[in-house]
Amino acid sequence: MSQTTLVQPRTEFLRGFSMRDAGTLIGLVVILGVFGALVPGFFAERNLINILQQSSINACLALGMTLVIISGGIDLSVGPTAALSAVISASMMVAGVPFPLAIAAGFAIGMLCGLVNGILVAYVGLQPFIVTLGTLSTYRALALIYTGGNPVLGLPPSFRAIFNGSLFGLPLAVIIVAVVAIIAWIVLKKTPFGEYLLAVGGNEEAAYIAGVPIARTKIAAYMISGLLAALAAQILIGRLGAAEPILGNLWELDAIAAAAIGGASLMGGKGSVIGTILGAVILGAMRNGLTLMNVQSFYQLLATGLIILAAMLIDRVTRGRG
Amino acid sequence: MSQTTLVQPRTEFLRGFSMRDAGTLIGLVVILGVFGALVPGFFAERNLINILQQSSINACLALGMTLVIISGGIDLSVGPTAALSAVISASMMVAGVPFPLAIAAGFAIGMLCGLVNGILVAYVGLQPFIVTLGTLSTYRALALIYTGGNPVLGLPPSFRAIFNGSLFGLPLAVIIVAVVAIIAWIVLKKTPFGEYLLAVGGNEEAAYIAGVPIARTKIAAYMISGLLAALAAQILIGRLGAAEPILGNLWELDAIAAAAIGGASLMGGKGSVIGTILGAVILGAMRNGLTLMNVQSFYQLLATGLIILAAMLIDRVTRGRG
Amino acid sequence: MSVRLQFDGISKVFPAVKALSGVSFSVGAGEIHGLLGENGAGKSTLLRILSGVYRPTSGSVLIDGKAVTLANPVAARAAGVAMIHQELQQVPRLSVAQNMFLGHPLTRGGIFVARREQERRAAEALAAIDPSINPSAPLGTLKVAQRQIVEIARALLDRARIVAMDEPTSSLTPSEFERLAEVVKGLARDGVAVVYVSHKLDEVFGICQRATIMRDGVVVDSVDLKSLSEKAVVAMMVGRELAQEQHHSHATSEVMLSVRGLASATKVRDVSFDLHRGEVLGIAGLVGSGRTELLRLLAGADRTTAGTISLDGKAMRLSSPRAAIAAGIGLVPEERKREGIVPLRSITSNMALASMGVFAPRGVIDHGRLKLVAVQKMKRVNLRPFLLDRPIRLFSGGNQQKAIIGRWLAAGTRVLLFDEPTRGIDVGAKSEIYHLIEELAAEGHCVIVVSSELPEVIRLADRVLVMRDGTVAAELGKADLSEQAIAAHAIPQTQTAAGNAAGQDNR
Amino acid sequence: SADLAPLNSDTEKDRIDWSQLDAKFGAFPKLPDGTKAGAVSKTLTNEYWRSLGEGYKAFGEKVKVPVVYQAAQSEGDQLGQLTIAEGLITQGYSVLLVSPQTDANLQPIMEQAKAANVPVVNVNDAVIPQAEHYVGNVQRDNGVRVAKWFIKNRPDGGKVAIVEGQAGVYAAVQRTDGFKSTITAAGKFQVVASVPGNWDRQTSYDAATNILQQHPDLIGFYANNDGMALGIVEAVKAAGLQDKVAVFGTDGISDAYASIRAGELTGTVDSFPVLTGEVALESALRLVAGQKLPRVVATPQALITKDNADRYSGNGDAVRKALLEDAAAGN
Ligand SMILES: Nc1ncnc2c1ncn2[C@@H]1O[C@H](COP(=O)(O)OP(=O)(O)OP(=O)(O)O)[C@@H](O)[C@H]1O
Ligand SMILES: Nc1ncnc2c1ncn2[C@@H]1O[C@H](COP(=O)(O)OP(=O)(O)OP(=O)(O)O)[C@@H](O)[C@H]1O
Ligand SMILES: [Mg+2]
Ligand SMILES: [Mg+2]
Repeated sequence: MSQTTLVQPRTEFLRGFSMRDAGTLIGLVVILGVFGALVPGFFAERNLINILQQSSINACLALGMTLVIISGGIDLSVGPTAALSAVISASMMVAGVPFPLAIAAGFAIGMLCGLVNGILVAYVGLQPFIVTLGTLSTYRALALIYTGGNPVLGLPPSFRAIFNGSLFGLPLAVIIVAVVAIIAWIVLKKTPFGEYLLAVGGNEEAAYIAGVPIARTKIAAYMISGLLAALAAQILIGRLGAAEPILGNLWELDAIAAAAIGGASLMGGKGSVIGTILGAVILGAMRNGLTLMNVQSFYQLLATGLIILAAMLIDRVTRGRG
Repeated sequence: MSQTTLVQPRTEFLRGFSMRDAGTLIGLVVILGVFGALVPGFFAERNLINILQQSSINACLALGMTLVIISGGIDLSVGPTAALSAVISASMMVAGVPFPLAIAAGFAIGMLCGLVNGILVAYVGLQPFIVTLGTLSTYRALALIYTGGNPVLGLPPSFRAIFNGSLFGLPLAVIIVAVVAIIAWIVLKKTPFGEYLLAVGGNEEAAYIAGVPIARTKIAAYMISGLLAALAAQILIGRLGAAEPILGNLWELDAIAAAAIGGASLMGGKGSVIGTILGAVILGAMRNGLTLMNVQSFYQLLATGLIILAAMLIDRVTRGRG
Repeated sequence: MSVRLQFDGISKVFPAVKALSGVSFSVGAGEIHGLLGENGAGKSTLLRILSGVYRPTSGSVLIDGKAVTLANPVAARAAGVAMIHQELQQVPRLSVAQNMFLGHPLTRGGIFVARREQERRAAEALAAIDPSINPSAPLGTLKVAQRQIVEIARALLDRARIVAMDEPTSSLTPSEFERLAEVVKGLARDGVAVVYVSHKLDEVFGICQRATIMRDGVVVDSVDLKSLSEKAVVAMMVGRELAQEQHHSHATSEVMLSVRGLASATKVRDVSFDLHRGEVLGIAGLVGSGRTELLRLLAGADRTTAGTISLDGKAMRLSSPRAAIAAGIGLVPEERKREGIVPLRSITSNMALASMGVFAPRGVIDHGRLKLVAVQKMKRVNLRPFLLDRPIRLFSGGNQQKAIIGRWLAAGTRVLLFDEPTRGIDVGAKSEIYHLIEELAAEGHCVIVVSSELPEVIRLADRVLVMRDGTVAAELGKADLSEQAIAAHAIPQTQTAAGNAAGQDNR
Repeated sequence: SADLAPLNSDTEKDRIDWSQLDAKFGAFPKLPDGTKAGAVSKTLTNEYWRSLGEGYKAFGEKVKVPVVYQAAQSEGDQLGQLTIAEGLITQGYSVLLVSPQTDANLQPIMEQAKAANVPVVNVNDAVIPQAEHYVGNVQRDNGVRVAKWFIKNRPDGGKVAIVEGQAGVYAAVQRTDGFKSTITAAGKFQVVASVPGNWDRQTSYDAATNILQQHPDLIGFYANNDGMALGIVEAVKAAGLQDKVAVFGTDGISDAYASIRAGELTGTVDSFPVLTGEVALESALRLVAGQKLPRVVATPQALITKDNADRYSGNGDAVRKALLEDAAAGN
């Protein structure tokens, strides 16, 4: 028994990093290799940090998206959720509310948006895709109406300093998202809630019969997604110094792409935190590399499409059928 | 024997119009009722024809989307498929190719785009969402590169006449889409392919054992979706007199919304042609009504979101659980 | 013996179907109570009410004399009810232990799942039936029989006052049943009330003292099994006397299907045999001996790596089920829910799926003809209730199976492959299926029946192949056929403990 | 009018400057009774289009003509905008002002309006080829003006970069081309990057960060609109290069002015949307009154920097006056 305990951590760690994640990692390595060969300075420390920083917002959203996808749902409303949370918390700051309070309010808004999604999915029983398509418009409209369409400017420098700072040479945003990723990994792998998510998405009827609180599990997933959208929004407005009601346009597609590249199945019951992070970095590295190569915009669009397909293909090939 | 045969057609017809469709119909009636009460002239014949005409393109796409969704997939690439098909067939016409040939080429492009999606889904085994997310960018980029980003102008009037004409007071576009809908209904209800679609989406493994050609069925669904996107493109460029590479932006969301409002399940195995048409008309009537009421665009966006949710809710309530 | 569980006037109405009406009976503490009835009699529905999955339309459940409200599965568990469901209710991606503790995990500090403690307790619970199952393996990698054992062990974990078992042994072998029987008797000794549903009457007679017999949603009678014969019980279940079953051979000497040196990538190796027109070939063997995989090869569902298959003397390449069906081979699969039915579609659609082309000679389905054929085939298999347009998922397992058999009748299949054809099927339907198989043979079809129930193999087969470890260990003609002979060839000689034959195949 | 050549608003010869309207066509004419104007623009999510609407409303109030102003739900919602425009025609407005999403998406309006005898004025950015009337500025000139600033103020030349709007959109293409061709023609300057920013602040921020990292010696950015330029400003600040890199935007939204005054954004090319709205409605109503205006009415634009920002802000009349002075001076 004590022997088992000693051996456990290593196997546990390996269990956390699955075959599937290895496929995603290979995809990332290939893409990094290609850009490294084509773009001088791509591997410069400064640029690698850039890539991480630019991936951090998408990674943050994609983590929430991963949990929702595992539960068998999808959250198309992350962008507007982020926008609504951003404009409300920004306008509170501008009105002089201490920024920790304003941030907390932003998080609360994010969770509230998630709660509405979750209730419509879990209690009313509507399809996640269409619920969040509806709230996608609704939350965006609320953000626009609240601000009259104008960006909220003049965020306090003290607030901006948090999200723009660095620690040990790494941007704070990256560190925050890394911490979120570790928490998400622990939640998924180590807590009952993580099991519930996998069970609800994997076989809802079996989960119900086993006594898993289906509705609460789903709602929690959407609320976490909303919360992480709100966090992503704080990072972004800290960086840009302005909160726009149109912020977060098409974020959902990037987040879903990261989760899917990382191995999440849109049929539910399957997904990996590590994979998702790798997926987000793949997308970030791609954007970064294409910009550094000064690829013309039409060809950038082409490359974006092809790289998403290539990442999935590499993964498919390295992993084999199944 | 003869009796059964005689009775068949009527029960068959009723079977075609299911309980689920009745729910969607009630949703439509409620929305029409509300707008009719609020907007003078909403029920004018001219306006009702407008609604049909304005719904026709989305209905056309949504029919293809319905088949793909039934097969357990999704097609996010319909807009760019339409754009690619439009610019190529338009530039052929402008170059003097007889327009029936150019239209046929456009259809072929649409089917080719669908074929690529289908092969990646059915043979390579990638997730439909992510495949068509990748081709969404890819096809759009190809359309932009092909035209250099410029619209193709100067379509022959003879071509435009087809799609702009009227028959019995109904716009030809509406009639074309109605015919497509009837064909789709027959395909889904009356042909082996329809049964195959429902079986593949309903239980792929069982369908495989029962000898259903899984890959061919899926590929055919994507090809039909591509073909109908190409048809929608022809209708649109006929109306607009120009083909733009950025045509069809966000079409996929409207098409999915129409199919979902009409009862298609994004889990596959379920969907209705009649429901989808009603769903498209609900969305069309909503746009039309909001415009006639001069609702400001932020509030239109709000209403769009809320009406999508309301349509699903009405349907849910009238239909009960399940 | 005090009354532990009492059903009092339970009725359950589904849209368009009255599944139960006024069901009342009681089970004592320490009693193992059989619940018998044909497919669709309402057994599962009753137990699902007991376990909180369904709410009764009227009536009440009393536990230790007190009426309880079983609003959901959690409430039922709190009231001391544990249940083994007929359809495996599991999450394939979670581990065995995680599945067993799903919904009420053991935690460390209330926050983290205590994985190792769960696995230890799971191993304890599994040990009584199949110690070879690894509690940390993903459940999806287990075979059906092992998954069923996990389901049983899960119910044992709960230390419940009432254990409801809905066909717990449908995938198990007799030796596994023996171990289960010990466990169940142990529960009874501890004062647990057990409700035991099975279509295997020998099992019921083996462990139950009393039984309640249901038909069409009503209780026919609660009887003492000591004082009744199997035949009498069957008569009460089906409402008529069943004729004594006799084997009839229709085998000819004409070789129809010829298999030589067949092998697959995973399990099957060097399988050769001939199948004659009108013959029923039985395949016996232990769980995991490769029978299912052999049938899947013949049905074109998996790839062969070596060997030839010829039909009517013509060599064939079975590249897909479609090709096999075109050649006249059809498979009634082992896992009905996963590989057999399209749940949302009607009986008619499910039946016609393999022969859609036939019903659509000009591209459009001739619904008139389809309906006639469906009526005819479903009458032949005796579908109940006879509602051809109803989604198949709303039918009982036995009736779903009949629709799948009807699928091959409609497709004019000449070689029928049955994998565990009567799993979960009532005695009445079972005998109907036996007759069907014989009729098919008489009509010149040939049939392969894989079954873990030796009486079934002996009853049906003209000849039996015994498989062991992926290959044919013995061929037994009718004369040599006995349960002992089959067992002797099926169990690897080197192996001492037969129980280990189902050894964990963890990839 | 089928023989009308496809319009290129930047080069059309049949044009008049907005400042000449009174001079050439006299004071504002009397309108038929019941005149009402309908307008549809791209989206209200961008301040530019809201300001244009304010211009419509201001002029409408001045001459007592009711104006209905609608916009599509989002940028790029082509069919939604068409639906709105068709609705306006059925409702019997005397004149229609349209700012189409793309060059083609409001095409059917031209025919329907013709049938209903309603004049249509194409107001700014996307250009309907068959448009008989266009009011707006010269898109290409936006880029040209910024390029000229660099040529004048950075005589040593250097590396510059462009952040473009949505791929394939007319305004983005013209602005980029104007800047690029003018600045390259001057020699000395190198356009080291021209990448898509998709009208999006975040995308532009990331793109600018990457470009600066690769070219720390960059001397300036030109962005196709102000939102993107403001994102770039933040990236430049984060890289600590605010003293070395000049950043220009386009449109002249209020945030851009604020940023210019704060010394962060170097400049923007203001195309005066409120005034453009006023001029557009004035031109439209002159058409209703039966005047025959040239095909294009050119509206003003000006390069705004910290030095002249005050001159072009303030209330509408002051700006109008300043711009009329500019026009008189031939700017
Ligand atoms: N969810 C449901 N909706 C409608 N009808 C149902 C539903 N579940 C069961 N039924 C019907 O209720 C009846 C009883 O079914 P039940 O599953 O309880 O039978 P059973 O005795 O367990 O049969 P089997 O031996 O085949 O398991 C059947 O006619 C079945 O079709
Ligand atoms: N853990 C596993 N991992 C992968 N494949 C497995 C596993 N268990 C079973 N299989 C596959 O499924 C097949 C199980 O059926 P098989 O033919 O071996 O047994 P069988 O004799 O039909 O017994 P059963 O009664 O369990 O069906 C195996 O051949 C194997 O290919
Ligand atoms: Mg049952
Ligand atoms: Mg088997």
